[in-house]
Amino acid sequence: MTALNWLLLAILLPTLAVPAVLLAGARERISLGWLTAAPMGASCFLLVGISSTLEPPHAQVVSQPWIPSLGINLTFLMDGLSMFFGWVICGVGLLVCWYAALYLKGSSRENRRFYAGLLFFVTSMLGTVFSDNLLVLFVFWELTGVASFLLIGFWHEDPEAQRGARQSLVVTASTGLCLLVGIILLGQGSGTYSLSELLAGRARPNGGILALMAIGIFGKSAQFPFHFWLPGAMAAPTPVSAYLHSATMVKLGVFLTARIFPIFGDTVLWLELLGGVGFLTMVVGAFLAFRSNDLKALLAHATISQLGFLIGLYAMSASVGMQAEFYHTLSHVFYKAALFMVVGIVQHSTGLRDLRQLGGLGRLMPLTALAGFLGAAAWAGLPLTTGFISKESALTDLLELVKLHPLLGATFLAATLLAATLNTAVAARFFTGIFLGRRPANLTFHRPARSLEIPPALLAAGTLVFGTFPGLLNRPLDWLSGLGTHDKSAGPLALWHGWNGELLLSALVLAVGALLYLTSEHAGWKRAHIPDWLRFDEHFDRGLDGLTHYARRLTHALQADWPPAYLPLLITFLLASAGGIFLSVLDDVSWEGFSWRTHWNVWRGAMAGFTVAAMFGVIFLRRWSAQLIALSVAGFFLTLFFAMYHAPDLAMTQILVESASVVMILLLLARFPSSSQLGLRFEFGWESRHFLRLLLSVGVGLFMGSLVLFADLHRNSEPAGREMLRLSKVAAHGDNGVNTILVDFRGFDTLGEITVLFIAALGGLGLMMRYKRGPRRSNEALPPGFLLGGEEEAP
Amino acid sequence: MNSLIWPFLLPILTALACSLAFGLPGVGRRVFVALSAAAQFVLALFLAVRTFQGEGVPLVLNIGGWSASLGIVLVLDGLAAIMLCLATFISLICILFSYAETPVRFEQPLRLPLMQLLVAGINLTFLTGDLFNLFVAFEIMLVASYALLTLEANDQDIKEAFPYLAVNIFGSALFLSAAGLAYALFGTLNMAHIAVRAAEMGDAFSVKLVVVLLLVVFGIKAGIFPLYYWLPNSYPILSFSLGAFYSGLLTKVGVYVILRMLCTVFPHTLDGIYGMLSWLAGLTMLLAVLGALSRDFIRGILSFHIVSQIGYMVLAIAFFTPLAIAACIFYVIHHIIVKSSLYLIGGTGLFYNRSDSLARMGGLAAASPWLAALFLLQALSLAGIPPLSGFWGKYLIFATGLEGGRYWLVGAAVLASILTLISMLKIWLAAFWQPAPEGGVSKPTPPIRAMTVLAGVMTCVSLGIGFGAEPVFRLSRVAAESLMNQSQYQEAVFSRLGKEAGQ
Amino acid sequence: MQIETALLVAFLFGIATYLILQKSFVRILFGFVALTNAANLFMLAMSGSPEGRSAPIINDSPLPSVDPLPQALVLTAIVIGFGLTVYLIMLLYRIFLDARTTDSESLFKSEAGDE
Amino acid sequence: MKSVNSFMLRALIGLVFLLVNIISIYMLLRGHNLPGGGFIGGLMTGMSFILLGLVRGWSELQRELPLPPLRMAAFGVLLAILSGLAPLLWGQAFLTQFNFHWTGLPLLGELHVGTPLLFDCGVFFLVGGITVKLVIVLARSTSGLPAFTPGETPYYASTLEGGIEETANEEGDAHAN
Repeated sequence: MTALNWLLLAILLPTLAVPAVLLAGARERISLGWLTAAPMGASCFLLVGISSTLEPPHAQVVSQPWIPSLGINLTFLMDGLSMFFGWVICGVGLLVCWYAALYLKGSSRENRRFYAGLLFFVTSMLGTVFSDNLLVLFVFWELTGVASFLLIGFWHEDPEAQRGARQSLVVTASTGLCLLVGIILLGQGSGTYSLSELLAGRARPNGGILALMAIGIFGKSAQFPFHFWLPGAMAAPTPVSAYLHSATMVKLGVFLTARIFPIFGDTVLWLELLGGVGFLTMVVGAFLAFRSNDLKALLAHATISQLGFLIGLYAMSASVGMQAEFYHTLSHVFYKAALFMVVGIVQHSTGLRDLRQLGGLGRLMPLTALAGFLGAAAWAGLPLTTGFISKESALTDLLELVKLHPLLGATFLAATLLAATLNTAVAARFFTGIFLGRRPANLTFHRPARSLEIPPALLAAGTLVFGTFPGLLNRPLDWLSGLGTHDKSAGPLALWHGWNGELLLSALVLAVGALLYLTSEHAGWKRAHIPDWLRFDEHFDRGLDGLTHYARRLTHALQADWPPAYLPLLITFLLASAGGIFLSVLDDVSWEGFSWRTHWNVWRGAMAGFTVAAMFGVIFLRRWSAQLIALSVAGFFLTLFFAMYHAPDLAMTQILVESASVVMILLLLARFPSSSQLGLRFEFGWESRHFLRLLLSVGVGLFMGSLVLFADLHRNSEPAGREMLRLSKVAAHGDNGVNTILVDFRGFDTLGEITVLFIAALGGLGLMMRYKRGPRRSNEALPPGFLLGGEEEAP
Repeated sequence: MNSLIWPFLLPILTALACSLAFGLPGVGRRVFVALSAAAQFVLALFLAVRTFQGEGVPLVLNIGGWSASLGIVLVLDGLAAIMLCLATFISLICILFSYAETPVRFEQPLRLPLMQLLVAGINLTFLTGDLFNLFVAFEIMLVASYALLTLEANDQDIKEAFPYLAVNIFGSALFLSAAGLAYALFGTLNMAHIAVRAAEMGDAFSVKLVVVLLLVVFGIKAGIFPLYYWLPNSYPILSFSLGAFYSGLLTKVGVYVILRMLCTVFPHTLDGIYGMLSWLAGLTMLLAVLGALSRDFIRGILSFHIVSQIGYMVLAIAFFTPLAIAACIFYVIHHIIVKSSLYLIGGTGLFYNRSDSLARMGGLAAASPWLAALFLLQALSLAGIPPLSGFWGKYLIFATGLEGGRYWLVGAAVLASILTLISMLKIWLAAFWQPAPEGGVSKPTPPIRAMTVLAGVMTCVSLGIGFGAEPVFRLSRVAAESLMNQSQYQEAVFSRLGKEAGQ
Repeated sequence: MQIETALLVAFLFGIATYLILQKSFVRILFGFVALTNAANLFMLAMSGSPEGRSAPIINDSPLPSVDPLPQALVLTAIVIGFGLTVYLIMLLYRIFLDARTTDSESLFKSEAGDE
Repeated sequence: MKSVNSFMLRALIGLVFLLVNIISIYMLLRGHNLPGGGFIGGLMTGMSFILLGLVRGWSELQRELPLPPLRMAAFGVLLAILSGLAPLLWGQAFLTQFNFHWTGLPLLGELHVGTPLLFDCGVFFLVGGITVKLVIVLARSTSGLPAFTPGETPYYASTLEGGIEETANEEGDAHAN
């Protein structure tokens, strides 16, 4: 097999396993968690295998046609960046499966949807990070959003889950569309959608495209002002929060930033836009975390803060080399996933998630407490954890930036320090609030399974090990060089860089953070609630609900719900478009040859006059019977008018149809209340609608009348009818030109016409019985019938 | 000799057989109509294969043996073949669905004949190559649609048929006048012949006048702003099987004739009109999707969505590049399938919840995971989530729009997509994720399962369009190219000798 | 030039439009009958002025005859119009029985009140 | 109102009826060469039945009809289609018309018959049938009778349907109360 097939297999394997999981889940006693882990493990294994075959510079592009005529092919780019994310996805996925297998209550029948969603998610994630074609990347990108939607809504009867799922899908999908527009513009401008070709220098980037793509990135990575969906997404089961909403999916924005950095890095907006939004998000997230009480909300806000930090780092076109960025990402994956799992365990064993109601759990579950401690330490950036080194290198970058752009750099530095201080305090509160202090009296506790505690402990251990011995990661990270990622070489990662400004700032942050924690603890976290104006999620929800309201008002205002307005609107549109086309080509319209002084046929003029007079009778006469008579008189004169057009067939038909219609109308009117009963008469008032009617009628009349004259002036000199008449005797064997056309030349029209009559008759008959289905729209549906039989009971 | 007449005659003969031989509804009649519908589908497939084997060169039938412009011709080109297949396919599925929907004892005896007559009208619309015959075909279709609309309406609903009728009768009068005007100005009614003479006139005022008149007429049928009002209130009174048929096909007939007129018949230089059309399309998709948000029952929401999606198709037409026309055709294919299947899914949901008002629905995800999966797929496809069929259509439209620098219109299209997603989520949350309403959810009975299977068949087709976008798109492109190739069309029509061709 | 026909077409279309924009069913019905007639007349006028022409029947008349095609089309249109009128009559009858009103505005008023 | 007057009227109407139908058939036959044709003929026949119904009452007319009118209409469409389909057997296009010319026939002398006549007959049946059916149904309904006779109902309505008139009256009462 080729590398392509292996890679495709690695990507698709999890989704291919979905039916197996769904089927297996139908049996009650089966551990789906482990079954799910198998394809993930296999994918992981395959990825390792593929990466071992990669030659330096570790980038390979493989391609498989999919929609070649649109230029969309399954092209995959295997390089360090994608491999790194691929490993993270599979590795964390395995731990999450382990965790979920023990965490999720309920039968496998209920939970199989969860595992299916998880597997589907893994495929879409892997697809996203490996795609080379930007459109294919977008396809997978949106699929991750759908997977996330389904997983957030796993407990879908909970209104919170519904809200959270809706928010996340709407935000990520709509920002995704901006990304799509950006991708299309980039592809059209550069002539290719292939990332590898774009990275190789074919790209023609500009600020507008960057802004569009950045919106997509911000939406996915929960950057301000789109950050609000992430806390809402915490309605998902905890393994999902740990996996999708801290470790992997929200990192996609970071991933894409890394991907397009070589393309857009020199663009004017890069630093300002990404840096500004990133660092702003960092502060906002930290602030929101500081004021949250719910454990998952707190972690979600902290995640937002960290994501902002990561994006901000890329914005600075960092000088520390790509290893550092991988290191930051890895560090965050380790400790945030661990902390989410810890929270899950806490919730699992106490049923609570609110910091104010928790405390003193440390002695009851020491292993989890230890994991929690390590995670919180990394979060706060204590030495010997990965968080410390992250912070150090970031500070180095920031100090560099201050030298280049003093104002911007100082702002970013201040933001980082502020956010780090807040994060320190929050991390301290997180740990002490759960594990230390006195246990509230009404807290019920049951021990979690021992093995449930292992995955977070493993992750937490990672933060400690790699934080203490960062050198362990030097070689693997060096290997992960890739196409166009930051290839500036930098020094190896190390725990100790000597006494320098960064260390001083770090210490300062820790000290102030501790102080902040102590003061707030002393004050009892009274201010720990999110101010209303920052509740973006509620504003958004209100906006969506309000949308329904305003949509209704708008639809109402457009009169779409007021049927009597349809015809006036239609006619207005007709006149407006005809008038528009007339005005737009005013010069071309020729009325040459028109003259009022032409031969007026007295008889036809008289007939026309009589017809019009009778029609005015229809308007002005009071009684319906009188109006009907006027109408038939008008029809009679019209018949004569037809006759004067040398159309005997027409005249005969018209008079017969006229009389048949009159009989039918008479039958109808006999049943209607009479006009005098209803007190109706010719109505015309000074209200605007009367004038509107008048205006529209005059407009239609003038328009159609002038069309007749226009047609007269521009008549084609060789109408087909003349030829038909010539052939009428010769080829159609009839003398009556009209009849030969009707039954021979255009007999098909006549066939259609009698079909119309037949249908109209069927329809009319159908109206003569009333279907009993109960009141409208709220109606009880009938019991459905069977395909062919009909043994069901009547309602 | 070819069989172009049969897509029109078969349904009519079926309907006549129903009124003459099988007067009363019964199982035998159901089987007969289903077989006939299946035969029509097979015939359409056969014709489509023949058309596409000929690289899009249209097949022509001279009715009565008269040569073109004396008699009526039927022309089958790529687009018509595609539409024919879709129409017969949807009719087959909807007929089967209606069998499951109503027990045979309660069947309205006129329903099946009228449905067949409606199909005949639609098929003729696709086939005809004559402007006045198009009018007749429209009337067959419209009168059948009025009849079906009122056939099973109850006393509260029947009034909604009135505005539908009023608007469409006015449109018919306008169409008649437009056809007359076209005859006076071009001296012929044959479309190919009109094309020849219109090309000689270039973009004279007379040509534009006829085009605008026809666009207003077809705009009513397609549902372009502000001519769509008749649609969203009248469709909801239909039962779901008929609603699926109407929503899938009737408005798309309007789109089809707009395509036919602008691409095949009239010169390709009417830039002002394309510009106007594009802005109307933008307004259509935005205002209609807002209309969908204002509704709170499934049929109402879906009806407004039809209009909103029409906006995309018309937008693609208005961009008027070969790629854009191909995009439009692709979108039409996608939309017909997705919209009909959403109706079918909604109809199945109706039988679970005994109502399609969102306030009274719920619990469907638990009651029928299959139905939930089908709905989710189709709803996301409608909203344009990749790699489902709706995405490729939207992508093509965005891409052609961006290429032409129509940023505002693309922006409107993006916004409309987002709003579409929001309103589909509204259905999803209320009907599927919400806990079951009081009174619970019905148990799935065999008819309900049959409905789910039918919806599943449609969904599979739609998935096929999404994942196999390549062949579908290639077909669309062939169809678009032959559609825009006026000389090929004229050659095909005039090259067929008929009576008096030599004289 | 067919100025008198043009005037008649203008008046017929105008009056028909005025009638169909009214509230009362009867007037709307009359309006549609008039509209059908107006459209038919319009179509007929497309055959050109009948001045100095004969009926389209092959006979010994020395005059050239009028264009028969629009006449045939009008015949088709009259029949279709008849079908529509009949259907409309039955629909109005049915709506009247169901809604007990002959006024298109009061027909929809209750619904508008709900919103 | 059983009186001599009424008897006279009935007889008179019968005569008119016959006369009109002769004219209408003449119209149908001459259509190809002179003004007339299937539509005109069919409508005249239809009107003659309406006349009959106006005088004799709709129920009686319905009883006396020789054929169910709607079936006749459907048959008309079928006839028109079949006359168009026949040429297909000889490899001609749909709706190709043929003409036969016989000379020297007894009584008639020269006869000119073509498939257009068959087509026109289809139109004739359809138009006649439809007019009669619709007017009878509307007239019955507006005069308070059920629109369809019990035997007809299952052909036009499902078992879930009821007559429009009865329910309407109930509703009317409800409005009055």
